[in-house]
Amino acid sequence: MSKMATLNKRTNVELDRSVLEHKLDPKKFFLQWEWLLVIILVVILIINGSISDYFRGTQVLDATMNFMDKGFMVLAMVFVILLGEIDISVGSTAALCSVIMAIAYNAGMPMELSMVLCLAVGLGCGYINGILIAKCKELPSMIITLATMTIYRGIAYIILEDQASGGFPEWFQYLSWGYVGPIPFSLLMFIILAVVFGLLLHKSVFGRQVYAMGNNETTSRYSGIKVNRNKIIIFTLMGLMAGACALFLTSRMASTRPNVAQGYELDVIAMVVLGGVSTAGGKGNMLGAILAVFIVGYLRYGLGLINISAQVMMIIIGLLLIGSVLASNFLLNKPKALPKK
Amino acid sequence: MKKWMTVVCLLIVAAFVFAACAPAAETASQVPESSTESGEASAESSTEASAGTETTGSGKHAIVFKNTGNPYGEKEMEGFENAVKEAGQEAILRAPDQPTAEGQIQIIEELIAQGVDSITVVANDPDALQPALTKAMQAGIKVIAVDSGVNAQSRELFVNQAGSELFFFFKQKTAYEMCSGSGEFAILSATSQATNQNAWIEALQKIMESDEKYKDMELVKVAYGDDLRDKSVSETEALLQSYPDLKCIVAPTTVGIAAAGKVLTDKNLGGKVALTGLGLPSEMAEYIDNGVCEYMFLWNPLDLGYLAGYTAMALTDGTITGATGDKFEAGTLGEYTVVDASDGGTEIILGPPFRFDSSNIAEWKDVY
Amino acid sequence: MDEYILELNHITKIFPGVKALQDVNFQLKRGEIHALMGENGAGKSTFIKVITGVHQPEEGTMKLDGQPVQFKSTRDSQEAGIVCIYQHSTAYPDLSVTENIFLGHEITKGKMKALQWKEMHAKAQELLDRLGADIDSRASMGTLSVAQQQLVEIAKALSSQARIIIMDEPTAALTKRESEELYEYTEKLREGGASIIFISHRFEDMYRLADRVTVLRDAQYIGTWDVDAISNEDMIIAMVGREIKQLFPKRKIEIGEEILKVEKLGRTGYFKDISFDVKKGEIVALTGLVGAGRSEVAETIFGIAQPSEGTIYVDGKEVKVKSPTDATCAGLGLLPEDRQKQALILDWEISKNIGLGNMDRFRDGPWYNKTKESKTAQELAEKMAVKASSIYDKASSLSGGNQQKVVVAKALTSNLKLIIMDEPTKGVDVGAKAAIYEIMGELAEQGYGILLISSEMPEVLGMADRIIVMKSGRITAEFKSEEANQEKILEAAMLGE
Amino acid sequence: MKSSVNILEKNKTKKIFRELGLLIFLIVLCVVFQAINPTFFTWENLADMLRNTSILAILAVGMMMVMITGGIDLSVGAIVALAGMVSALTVQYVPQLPAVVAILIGMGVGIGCGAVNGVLVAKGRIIPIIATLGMMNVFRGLTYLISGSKWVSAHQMSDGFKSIATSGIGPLNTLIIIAVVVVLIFYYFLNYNRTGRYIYAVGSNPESAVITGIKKDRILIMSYTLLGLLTGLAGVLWVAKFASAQGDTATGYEMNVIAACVLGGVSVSGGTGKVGGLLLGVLLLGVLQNALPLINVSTFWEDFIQGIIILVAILLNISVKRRADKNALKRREI
Repeated sequence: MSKMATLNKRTNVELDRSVLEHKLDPKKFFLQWEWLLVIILVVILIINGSISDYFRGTQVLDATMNFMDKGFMVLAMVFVILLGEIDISVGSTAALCSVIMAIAYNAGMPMELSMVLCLAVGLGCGYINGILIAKCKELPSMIITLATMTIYRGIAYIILEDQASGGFPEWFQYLSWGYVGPIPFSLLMFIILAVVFGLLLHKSVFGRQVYAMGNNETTSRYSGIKVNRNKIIIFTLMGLMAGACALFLTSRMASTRPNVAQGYELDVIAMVVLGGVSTAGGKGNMLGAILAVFIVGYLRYGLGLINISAQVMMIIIGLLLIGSVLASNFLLNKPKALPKK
Repeated sequence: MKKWMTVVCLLIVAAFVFAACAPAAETASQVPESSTESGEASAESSTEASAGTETTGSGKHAIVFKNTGNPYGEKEMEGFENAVKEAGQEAILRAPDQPTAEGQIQIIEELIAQGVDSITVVANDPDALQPALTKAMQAGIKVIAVDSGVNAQSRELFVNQAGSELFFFFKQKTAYEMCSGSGEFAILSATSQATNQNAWIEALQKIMESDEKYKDMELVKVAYGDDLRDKSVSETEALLQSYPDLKCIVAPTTVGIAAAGKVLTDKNLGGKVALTGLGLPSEMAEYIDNGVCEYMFLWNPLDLGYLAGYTAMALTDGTITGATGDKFEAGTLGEYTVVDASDGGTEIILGPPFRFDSSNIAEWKDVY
Repeated sequence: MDEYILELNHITKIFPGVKALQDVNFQLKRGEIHALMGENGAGKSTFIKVITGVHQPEEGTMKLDGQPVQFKSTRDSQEAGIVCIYQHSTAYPDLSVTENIFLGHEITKGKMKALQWKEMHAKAQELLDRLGADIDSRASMGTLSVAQQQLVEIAKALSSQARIIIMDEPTAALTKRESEELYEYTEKLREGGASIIFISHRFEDMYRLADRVTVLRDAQYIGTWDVDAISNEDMIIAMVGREIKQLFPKRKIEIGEEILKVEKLGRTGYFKDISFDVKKGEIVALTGLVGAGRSEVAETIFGIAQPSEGTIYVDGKEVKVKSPTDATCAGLGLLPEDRQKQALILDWEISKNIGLGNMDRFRDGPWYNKTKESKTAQELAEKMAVKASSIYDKASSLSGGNQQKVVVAKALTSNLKLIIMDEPTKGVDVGAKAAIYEIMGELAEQGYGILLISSEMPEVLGMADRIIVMKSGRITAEFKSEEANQEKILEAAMLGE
Repeated sequence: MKSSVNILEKNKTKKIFRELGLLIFLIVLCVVFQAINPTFFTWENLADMLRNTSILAILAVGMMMVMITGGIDLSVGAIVALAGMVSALTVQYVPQLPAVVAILIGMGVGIGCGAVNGVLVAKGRIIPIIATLGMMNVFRGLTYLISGSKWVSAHQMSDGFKSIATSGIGPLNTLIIIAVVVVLIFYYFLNYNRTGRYIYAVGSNPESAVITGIKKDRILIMSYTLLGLLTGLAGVLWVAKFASAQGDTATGYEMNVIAACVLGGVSVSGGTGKVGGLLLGVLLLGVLQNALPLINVSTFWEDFIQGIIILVAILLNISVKRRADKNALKRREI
């Protein structure tokens, strides 16, 4: 126990002690964004089930295989956006990881090592982003990652030009096509990682620091939080998850090209925002983002089952994003008077 | 103001929920004219699905094109649909919004879940679809590749627009004629998206080395226009700047040839630099009429899709198994035979591409 | 012609759940400087917003030149010749000084209403010169100091030829000397024919400038007096509603051994050759004009910025402070100058803010122990007598004084030896000031060393054991509290070598 | 206040350096290109380059305006496609339509799209990047829907329509002229018009803008609508230039536009951005796009080179700024 000030107790203390025990306000509890998301998700599942005879049993689980790769990136993107930053280079990072893994494997590296290399490349890309963002405070992360986005994909193109590379061992497909019992392996991995990331964000000291930094970076620095170190860690983590996404995506396709994962960054950011994480930083949680992954994923899958054309699907997804943000702006939160500069 | 914003929000949310529900209601009523299936098929489909996928006969056949919004693809899908409809069966036409393998995989998964009888793909990548297509074949679904193929392991049959040798013969002779046997020529290609193009270019270079006839011709550059208009234009302009003696541009891509046609027209180079390749008649009509492009080629996508449709149905009902030597009747196109493909699988060859020039372009420009 | 240029009667303004103004009366005479006083939260800011048309009152009437008026927006009030210089700078940092001055009433020409930059630059320069301000009208606003920005705002008021100028705590961010200059400019404005409403909670401002004073308290109108006719004590009672017996509870404390010693500390461009020490139980004041480099010294000691030369010793041992974490480990704490931006997360509850002070203390392995945090926060908040319904109230809901108490509590979660307090009572009302001084005294009594950075003379003289004066980045004088007085300090701060 | 002189000096050098540095970089780049391929500095090539860059310039001017307010618009590529498609379809069905009307139709579509974005940002209080991301999908989807996934081809367009991009006055192509006119109008608007300056005010300090009596929401909506208008114009020009309207026209082009703005010194956090700097940024990208194929750089290196140049430019900029700040501090007397 540290030496604590033993100040005289003053008389006019009016702090309610009873709140220490329980502070669950039912009204507040149910007026949360997550509930709206849960309702949307349930509605989508019900509609999916009722309009299509094929949306039954294991199909519900199987469907997740189609969007889990983005899910991995969402987990880390929540941290990035909570900081009030953004990373639009993740799609390119995933492409670079995937291409380098394929090249390494075809150059004779064992598959296991190639997979590690894939994650390591992601880690490296993320680390470079992190360093640049931490060291160049004058520049918004949007600009820096815009540049690295072009560069990372550029490297992927230089390496593989217009070729495809693949020929991975049969077992590598297990990542995205295999099952553990009835549960797809990718879904299982996602759940495990989601729990880890959820705990990290909501229960750990690090998570608390992330929220503090997102709310007020100056205060955080003055309060002794290692702001730069944390930023670098988070962007590195983001890169690592882009690497993980590359693993699962490549496994799903059994071959790779420099143009894979194009536009993933926007999908991922959209999911995080739909999940109620504010791009101004400091507000939102992991659960919402995870729900949003399933909402967008199942919506797309459900629309696909009834053979809705891609054009209409784009419009529906766009309207969903805008409608939900509008709803969160006007139904749940009082609108902020003015955006923070 | 807050109040009406709330109302607007609610409306938007409601609209989106309806948007998600509405197609469900529509599929039953609207489908016949919405080009997805024939009249009674929708009723059949639900009963059939519950009966399982083993049922052959009047089944559901799906085609997955590279991406949406491509008129060539629309025609190919239309041809496919015509064939399937003729036989009174149900056709499903799908395409992802981006020309990526990821998008196609998801669609294939959805089709597997729907228990279709056959899937015909125009692949964005020859290998990337393998796991998805293998899964489909394991589920008893017949898999056919058309136009832009997949590797031999992930298909049962490839409907090829033309045997490669045939194509080179045509193209090579064309370039030869247009350069009158000597001089510089360049290729303006797309990039990786099209599986077939790189194979063509490679084999072309081989032929040029081996055949004496082409010794005076020089391939100066293979430029890549990424199938983007602006980039194709920049690349064409750079070709013209860098190689003032250029005699001919060969563009085996529909976007590239049209962009090059536009540049040559704007620069009044018609007659000085010849242009040929693969192009859509509708896109190229202008440049064939004004003489920039004397003639160019393309398969009839309607026929290609049509043949693919009959192939899919023949495979499903057991008329053919995909083995070499199998024969079947493809509607108005007549009889086709399955032959060995160069990659170890089997294929059906549509026939030589169609040659478009000023004499026939008028009748085709409004078709596709 | 009416005696009053502006008259407000029975103004009531209600925000959801709160009566922000209740039956407030106010009269402004032509050509007078009228002080509007009151503690923080008394309703002064809301009141001006009613005058300028940002808010519309639920009840009451407003008369301008004897004619009833209603302002729907700031534009209306501007057109009526009312201009407000706000407390928080409303400058546009990316725009030029000229543009800041003329925004809203630009000089235009012709049918196209083309902006006449040459003319505006010249006029702006003329205005600034008339004020005697050394500012280039083409410079961009963001490069100016706070005081300079305030001058630009005054120039702006001049340029719009306002009849009524409202100044919302213009001296809050200014040093003594700058305040003096401001008084002069204000007089100039009045000579130019404007009537001025001057909002402040500094008595000095009122005595120096105002003809009459109106006091608000708890959203209510208390009264209006001629400045000459009201005593200091009565004024305090009017503002606080109670008597404050002893503002500076100076205690006799045994001064112990040295905690912090700074030797030849320097940071390029900010300060040089700074040497001093702070002992156990001692309150050392570091004073001087704003911009003298005091806050920069504090930041450097606390590890926010790196020194270019010099050494820091804690308990006689040299320490390298590379970050605030290092500083906290060495036992140094800082209450930063800008509470809201540097010390608190306004959207967070009190408890979380207190926990922010020392997260490692509430660490269980990698996990954060919220129960432990709540307990500690409750304990500390009670000790600081934070006025709130519970420790789960948001920091943004607290008054300035209570926010400062939370900041102190936050610092106390760490194991500190010395606390640097940078302007701890800035923007805090009289009642809360006393409480903060009391806490300061108690902390010293318990053996903390305190480095107090302040521009407020009474505070420095009343609290400190030793007073160090800085000017332009150098120490110019050091006094024992007994031998110091206001004149000596000011001389050192303004003229010292 | 003694230090004010130094601060001013620093400010001036910094301002000059930014644009000068970019200009020098551009010149060096051109010299290098010329050395590798002498056809670079021919009238014909320069005219090609300017013509290809003019659409980017029009879009960049609009994007700059939105970025000055502190926003961003990701939907420009989709609006280019939608506006281009609508005007092309109109021309297809009404061939005798004058080209000017086609342009007006495109601009009208652009205004509509831009206004939707503006309302969502200003009234709906959605962060610009999210609002325009959502609308990007919607606009793109609409383009496919209205065209029925078909293209409008050269032969379906009237000669008058196509001549928008091929005609010209003397050696100057109409596209270049339109771009120059647009840039001049907006230069005037942003510097010599009250409303134009309010855009800067809103971006520089939104709170005080409201206090000053500037109708912030209106300014925001206007900025997005003006960008929409320019985007609509660019859409028609795009379609006329390539004589083809496709559903996937200008996919991803928004990134080029934003990159041009960033290179031109427009800050993403709002408040700053000058037409002069912007033009240099646009030209730099235009030169790259034109010259890389000329000097035989493989297509596959283009992305990488473009990215590196953006990164180097922004890093150089801040390192220079930091050095200037440091020197200013050193000069300060203590």
